[in-house]
Amino acid sequence: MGFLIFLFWAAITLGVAIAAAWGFRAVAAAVTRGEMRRALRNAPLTASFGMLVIFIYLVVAILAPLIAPFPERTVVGSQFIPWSAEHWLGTDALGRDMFSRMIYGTRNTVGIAFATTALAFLIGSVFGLLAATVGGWLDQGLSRLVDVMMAIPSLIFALLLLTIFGTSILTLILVIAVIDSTRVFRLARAVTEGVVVMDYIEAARLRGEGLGYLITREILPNVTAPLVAEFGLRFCFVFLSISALSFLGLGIQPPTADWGSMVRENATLITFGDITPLLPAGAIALLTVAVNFVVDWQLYRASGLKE
Amino acid sequence: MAHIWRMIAQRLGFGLLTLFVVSIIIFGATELLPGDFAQAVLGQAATPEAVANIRRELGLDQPVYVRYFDWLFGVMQGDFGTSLAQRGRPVSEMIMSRLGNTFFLAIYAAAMAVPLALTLGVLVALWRNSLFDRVANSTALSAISFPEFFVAYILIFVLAQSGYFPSMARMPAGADLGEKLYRAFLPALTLTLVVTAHMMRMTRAAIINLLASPYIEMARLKGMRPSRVIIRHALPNAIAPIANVVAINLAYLITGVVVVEVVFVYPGLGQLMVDSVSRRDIPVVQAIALIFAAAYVLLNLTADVISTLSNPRLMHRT
Amino acid sequence: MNASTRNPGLTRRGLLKSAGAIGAAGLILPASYRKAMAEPKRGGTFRIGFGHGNTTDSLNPALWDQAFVQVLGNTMHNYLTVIGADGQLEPELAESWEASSDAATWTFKLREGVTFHNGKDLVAADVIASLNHHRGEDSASAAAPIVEAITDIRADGDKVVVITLQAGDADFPFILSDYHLPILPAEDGRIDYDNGIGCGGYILESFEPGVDAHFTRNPDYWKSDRAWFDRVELYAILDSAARQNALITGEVDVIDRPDLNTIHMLERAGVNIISVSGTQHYTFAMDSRADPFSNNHVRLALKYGVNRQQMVDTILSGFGVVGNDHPIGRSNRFHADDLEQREFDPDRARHHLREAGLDSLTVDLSAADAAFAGAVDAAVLFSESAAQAGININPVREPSDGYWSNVWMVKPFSAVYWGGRPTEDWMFSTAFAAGAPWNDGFWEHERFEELLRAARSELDEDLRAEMYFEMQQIVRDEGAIVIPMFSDYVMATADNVMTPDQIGANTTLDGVRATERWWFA
Amino acid sequence: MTKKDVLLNIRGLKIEGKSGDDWLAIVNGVNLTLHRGEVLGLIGESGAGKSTIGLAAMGFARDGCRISDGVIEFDGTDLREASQDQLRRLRGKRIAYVAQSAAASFNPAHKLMDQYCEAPVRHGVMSRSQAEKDAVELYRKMQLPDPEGIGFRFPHQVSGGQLQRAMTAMAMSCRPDLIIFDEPTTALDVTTQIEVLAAIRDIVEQFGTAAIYITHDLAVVAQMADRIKILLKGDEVEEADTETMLSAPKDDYTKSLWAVRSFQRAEQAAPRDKPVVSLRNISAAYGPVKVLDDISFDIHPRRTVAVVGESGSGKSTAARVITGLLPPTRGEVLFDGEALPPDYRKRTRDQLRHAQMIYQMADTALNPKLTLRRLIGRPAQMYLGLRGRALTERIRELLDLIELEPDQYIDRLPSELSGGQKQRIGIARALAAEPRFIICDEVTSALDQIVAEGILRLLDKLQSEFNLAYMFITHDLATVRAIADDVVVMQKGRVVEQGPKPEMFAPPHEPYTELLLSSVPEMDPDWLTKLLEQRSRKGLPQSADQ
Repeated sequence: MGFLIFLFWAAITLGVAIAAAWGFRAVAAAVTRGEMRRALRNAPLTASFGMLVIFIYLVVAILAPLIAPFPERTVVGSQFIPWSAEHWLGTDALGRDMFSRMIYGTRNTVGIAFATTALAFLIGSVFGLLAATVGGWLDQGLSRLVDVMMAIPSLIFALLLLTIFGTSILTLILVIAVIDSTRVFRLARAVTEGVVVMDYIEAARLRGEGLGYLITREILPNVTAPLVAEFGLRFCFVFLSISALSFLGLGIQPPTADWGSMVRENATLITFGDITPLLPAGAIALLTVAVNFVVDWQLYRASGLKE
Repeated sequence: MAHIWRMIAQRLGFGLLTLFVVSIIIFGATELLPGDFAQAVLGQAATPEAVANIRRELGLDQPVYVRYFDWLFGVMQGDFGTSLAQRGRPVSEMIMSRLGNTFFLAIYAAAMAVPLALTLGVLVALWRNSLFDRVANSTALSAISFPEFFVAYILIFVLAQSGYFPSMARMPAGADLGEKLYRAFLPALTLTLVVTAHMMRMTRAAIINLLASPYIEMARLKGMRPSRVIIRHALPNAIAPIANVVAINLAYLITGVVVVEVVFVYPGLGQLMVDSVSRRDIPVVQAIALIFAAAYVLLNLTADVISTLSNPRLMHRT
Repeated sequence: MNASTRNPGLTRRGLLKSAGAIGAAGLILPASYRKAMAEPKRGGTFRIGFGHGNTTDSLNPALWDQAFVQVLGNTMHNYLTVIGADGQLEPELAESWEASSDAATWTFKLREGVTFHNGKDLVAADVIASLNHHRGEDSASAAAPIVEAITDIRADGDKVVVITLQAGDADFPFILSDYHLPILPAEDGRIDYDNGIGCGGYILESFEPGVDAHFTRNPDYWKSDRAWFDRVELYAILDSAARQNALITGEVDVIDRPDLNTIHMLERAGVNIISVSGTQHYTFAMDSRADPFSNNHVRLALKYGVNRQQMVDTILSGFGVVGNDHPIGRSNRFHADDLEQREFDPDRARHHLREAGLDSLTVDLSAADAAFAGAVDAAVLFSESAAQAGININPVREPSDGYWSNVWMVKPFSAVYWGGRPTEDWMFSTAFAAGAPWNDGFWEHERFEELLRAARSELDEDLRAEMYFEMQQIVRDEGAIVIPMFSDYVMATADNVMTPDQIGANTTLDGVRATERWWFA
Repeated sequence: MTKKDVLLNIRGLKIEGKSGDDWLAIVNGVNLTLHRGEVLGLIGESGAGKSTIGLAAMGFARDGCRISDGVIEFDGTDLREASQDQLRRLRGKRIAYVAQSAAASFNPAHKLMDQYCEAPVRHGVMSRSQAEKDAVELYRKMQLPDPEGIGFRFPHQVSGGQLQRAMTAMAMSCRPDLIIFDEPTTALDVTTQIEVLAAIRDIVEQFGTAAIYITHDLAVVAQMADRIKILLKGDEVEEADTETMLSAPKDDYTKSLWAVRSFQRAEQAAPRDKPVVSLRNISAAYGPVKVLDDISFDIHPRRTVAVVGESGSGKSTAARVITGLLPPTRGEVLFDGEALPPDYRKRTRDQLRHAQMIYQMADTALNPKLTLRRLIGRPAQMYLGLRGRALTERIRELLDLIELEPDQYIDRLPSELSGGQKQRIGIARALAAEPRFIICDEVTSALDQIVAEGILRLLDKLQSEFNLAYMFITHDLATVRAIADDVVVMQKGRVVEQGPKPEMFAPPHEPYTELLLSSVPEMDPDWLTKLLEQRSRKGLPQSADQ
């Protein structure tokens, strides 16, 4: 019986998701024009669903103070108030409004994850591109350095660095970004190696182009697609890193609401069958799936791969 | 074969170099951590006198480089020193039982995760773009985005509270294999769920990458079944990327599972490492860092050797 | 949020059976309210899950810190004196003692017929070596400050030890009950703690630091009405969810420090909650040397700016009582019951701010969960309530790691945990005496010092009570510490675990003596 | 022939391919009838849909394609109606396929023998041991060296020509009724091609197998097919038996195909100027492998030097030495009589500018993410310092020169161009530098003949207009005939013979030159037969491949 009820709700959720995705695609195609419109109109439903989710998250993140019924950090009631009309998702261990914190969490979490991932990609890609393009000792040196860094378990490395430099949001972003950038470096280097052997790069070299032009104008446009695909996955690994670090007591500082830490703070509840921690965890999972749906679609479009 | 041995020897050489640099980084980082063992172990009760006395007793008042070279010299003779906390107890002895536990859990989880991931990966590649594929893919992405401790708690709620499996994976001395497997099931399952998704996605990608190859079309035009096309024709050529992702995940199972160890009270190396870092017990931190780095180096090397062995072009040169 | 009511799966192995009767009623009530149990009986393996335990733990009593090693010590060792469940000092290895009139020389008579686990008899030399382990110039002991006052220890025959102090101390025998000071067998004037030999109720079988410790009952234990279990197993289960689940799923019989946030659910899962209020308190220490805390009006403004009841309700989930900005607990002998309780009063806070010549105040408050569980949340609450008084407190989350060496007594305003001390003098001398190593307010007060010295060697109880009353008032009104709450010691037990009617409030797990005092139904 | 003999009957076949989000027609209503034992040649340029039709004859459409209409009847079974299982039982067993690139179509992970045996064993035609014996037999028939042992090698251990024969043997393993040959010799050198063609023809005749032979090379198909069908952009042009088709083509398009080979550049006067580029005793190596051995030749202004050779002859390496990508181990490259620095990184901007290169594969030679404006504009901007208006003007001028409408093309990406157009962009890019010398590395070999012809004409026109010196690297002697002034024949890193074109194409030849020349297929349907007879009489090596 319970299983049937689950199936019922799953079916309804799926139906609503499909309808919403379809609706979003129709609306999006209606308000855009040109190439974009054509692309949107033909986007698969999974991708439009992903875009819808990302769109909603962005709106929520930007308009958080307008949407949230209560402030992010203020204690507004007693602790653990159940779901009610006033507190939609109840209150947390300190009596802060859960729903409002979820909304502010969007802003903080997505912001931090995006900044971290972007930074990791900046560092990793720049060095990866350099290593593969220049080759020689630079490539050897950077690759060995990355080997060494990857040989140190990332969580423990992060733990060490955060303990040394403190746990402000800025250091958190920097540390995770630096550690993550080693993975990006590897990918960027591998992809670039595939590009630098192309004749057009040889032609550019023979033309006497400098390194900067080679990398920014000739190589970069050709390596963005796989990097973007990795971006989607790395993006969600940042949430994981943050919540694993908050498990070890080094995550984002309270009272800032972020989903990774909120999962951690409320995780114990799940062992009593309380679904509260599923909310932030689900929010992360939904975003991850959404981002990857869109990335998959973009990759498909970019490569023209017919699977 | 000779070139494989040469490659292995060369990579091992680089591996040693890596270990050396890792030891410097870890030593330096531990040194940069605020406070030292004496302060950490005394905690709130620290007085300057007691701290100074502990430092003197353990030689922590020596300059950094002296301590590093003492340590390095010892290691080169196979002596990892003694723990600062458990004086008289060699680090190697302290680590040994936990190392066994860590390997046991890693192998246990890998034994479940690797076949599962490869099978699923092959299946979703076979039925690509089907409903099964989409469901598996979305589930995998969701699974990846759940923190491990959260997965662990859900499993405890579902499987331990109902009494099927113990929520604590402590290992009684002298437990037989069956009991060990039973007690460590939940942590192993947690890790399985955590790593399977990644390996599955990579397996799928590696296989699908090959499906556009002319030899795959050829196999299909020879009238081979889709399953045979995937397993017999695509899979052998996808071994290199798959071996790579498996190696990365195995390394993770050995080096990255501190959170699962904490949740299931499993005495593995990760917990020991984190504890030792927080107590600044440098010899232990160093030894474990070396083990982790060596695991990483060796697994990657193994993956590369497997890639080479699986590639006739590298194995049978004309 | 109400999902848990939909989960019948939580009850298990009939835990609920008696929990209906006891668990609900016994929630916050001290154990003494519980129905009298059957007489204690022997048998069973007693397993405790601790929220502490570190791989760097050792058998060296000089380095013991948290509950795991404290229970470890009290399970395998005995002490000269012990604090009883009623808070009174009881003799243990010291059968009796007497002080000189100035309370500076103490003579302890050792109990006859006590043997160590290796069969050796307890003699004065063992006591001397055990105490000397913490003394001296090169002492690396965390207990060095508390035995600092000892100038000389000597044996008077095999069974008498004479201890001379720098100055009189009426409470000295209390100090000897400190968990750092177990009596170990001496060999050539030194103790060898690594062999795990003691004279306690249980014999150490194995000890894996940060993991577990196993004991079997000491068949030759000199106490016949203690140490009921056949075996004792201690487990370090740092993750609170794991700890609670270990109890729910029957992996352990007792857990220390259940997560207070979810204790209402734990209770529903059919578990007994034991809660005792004692000396443990959580504080916010201000560096009185540094601006703006050097101004007492600022300190008072902060003291009025904290909503104590809210903190007790949220941070302690009600498992505690409000503090009155002094460190003496209600179970202490000389607690000033008549002292007016300070309440949350934003207006008075504002008033003191004005007195200090300030319109507003902005300070950073350092906290980490290493300070105490929920310290960061407490800092957030503090900042919320103080905001109503125009005080802007910035909660700064510090790394737990290294908190005590890098934040406490380094940052000017930080969250602190105090286990409390069994005597007023001990508490005040440790944390409030001028120049004391752990005077975390860096506070000095002439009158207070005078009283402290006088009270220490005063043997007249009434006079002492008067003096300690005044000292509590001084600390409350002029001290550099905000003490918003006293936290209960909270434990959760399976329902077959039996305890005496009264259990110790001086520290957790029945004065860390649960393994000795408790039994199975 | 009676109706009963019809093996394959395709009626009104329509196939569509997915382009972006739309379905575009690839084949619009082709009819085809094939009788038992008959070989049908399918001819067309790229995009004609000939491979798609070949696959459709197996009831197969590539991913992204679909058979949208028509009937494909194979021996009485409608393949469009057949289930996947039925189709699978036909494929490999009754209809087999030989792909263009055997090197890519053999699975690199398995030995040849395993791949040979797969179809007969899986289809239950014979046991593994029988199949192995049979394989050796067929390998022998295909004149593969070491027929007993070759099956136990991995594909990468076998040369391209041998692989193509092994693949034909594999296709034959179940003795199918029909084999689809999809450009089986296109990727091979001319001398190797002869051997493969001969082997295929023999075995098809021997077993009486029907075949569809797909190719763009008229001379090749003339050797193989009984009948020829010509396709253009998915439409049938005409069909006739080989003799008729060769001697009396009806359709204009067919005639234009036949006419392609007539382009012949005007004879140039003997060189009077000093050479622009001279190679002096160049030797070069990749690591320990020596690839060039003491080669010397000159290239004069306004003249084209064709460097001819098969793969591995070192002709492309010579180009790499000239451009400075591979510094020689010995010898030097002179430009205007002055030695160029061996490494391009040491060369001045002017030195780089005056030696430009046009690549074989325009796809990899043009950055797919840059518009033509940037692709062509960059050298002009870089070398000549053109900016803004002047630059745009120059780009338009260059586009005009290569006969592309500037307004329409200037902001396009390479992916929006056809193969020939891409190659023109490669030319424009070289011209933009206003060089004196251009290396053309197999610039026409990836192109259809009509398109290639256009490119050659364009290059010719530009040469006279800008006084350019060309070094033309090619394996195709027809191209040499069309455009060269001087010829350098290379084999295994050495210059075998060199001289002005008229001398080179007139006997007597060096033996290798002779082999090359005689291996170029001719339109005569009997050419192959005669050639083989001739060679076996003379005892000449049959190919350079063995």
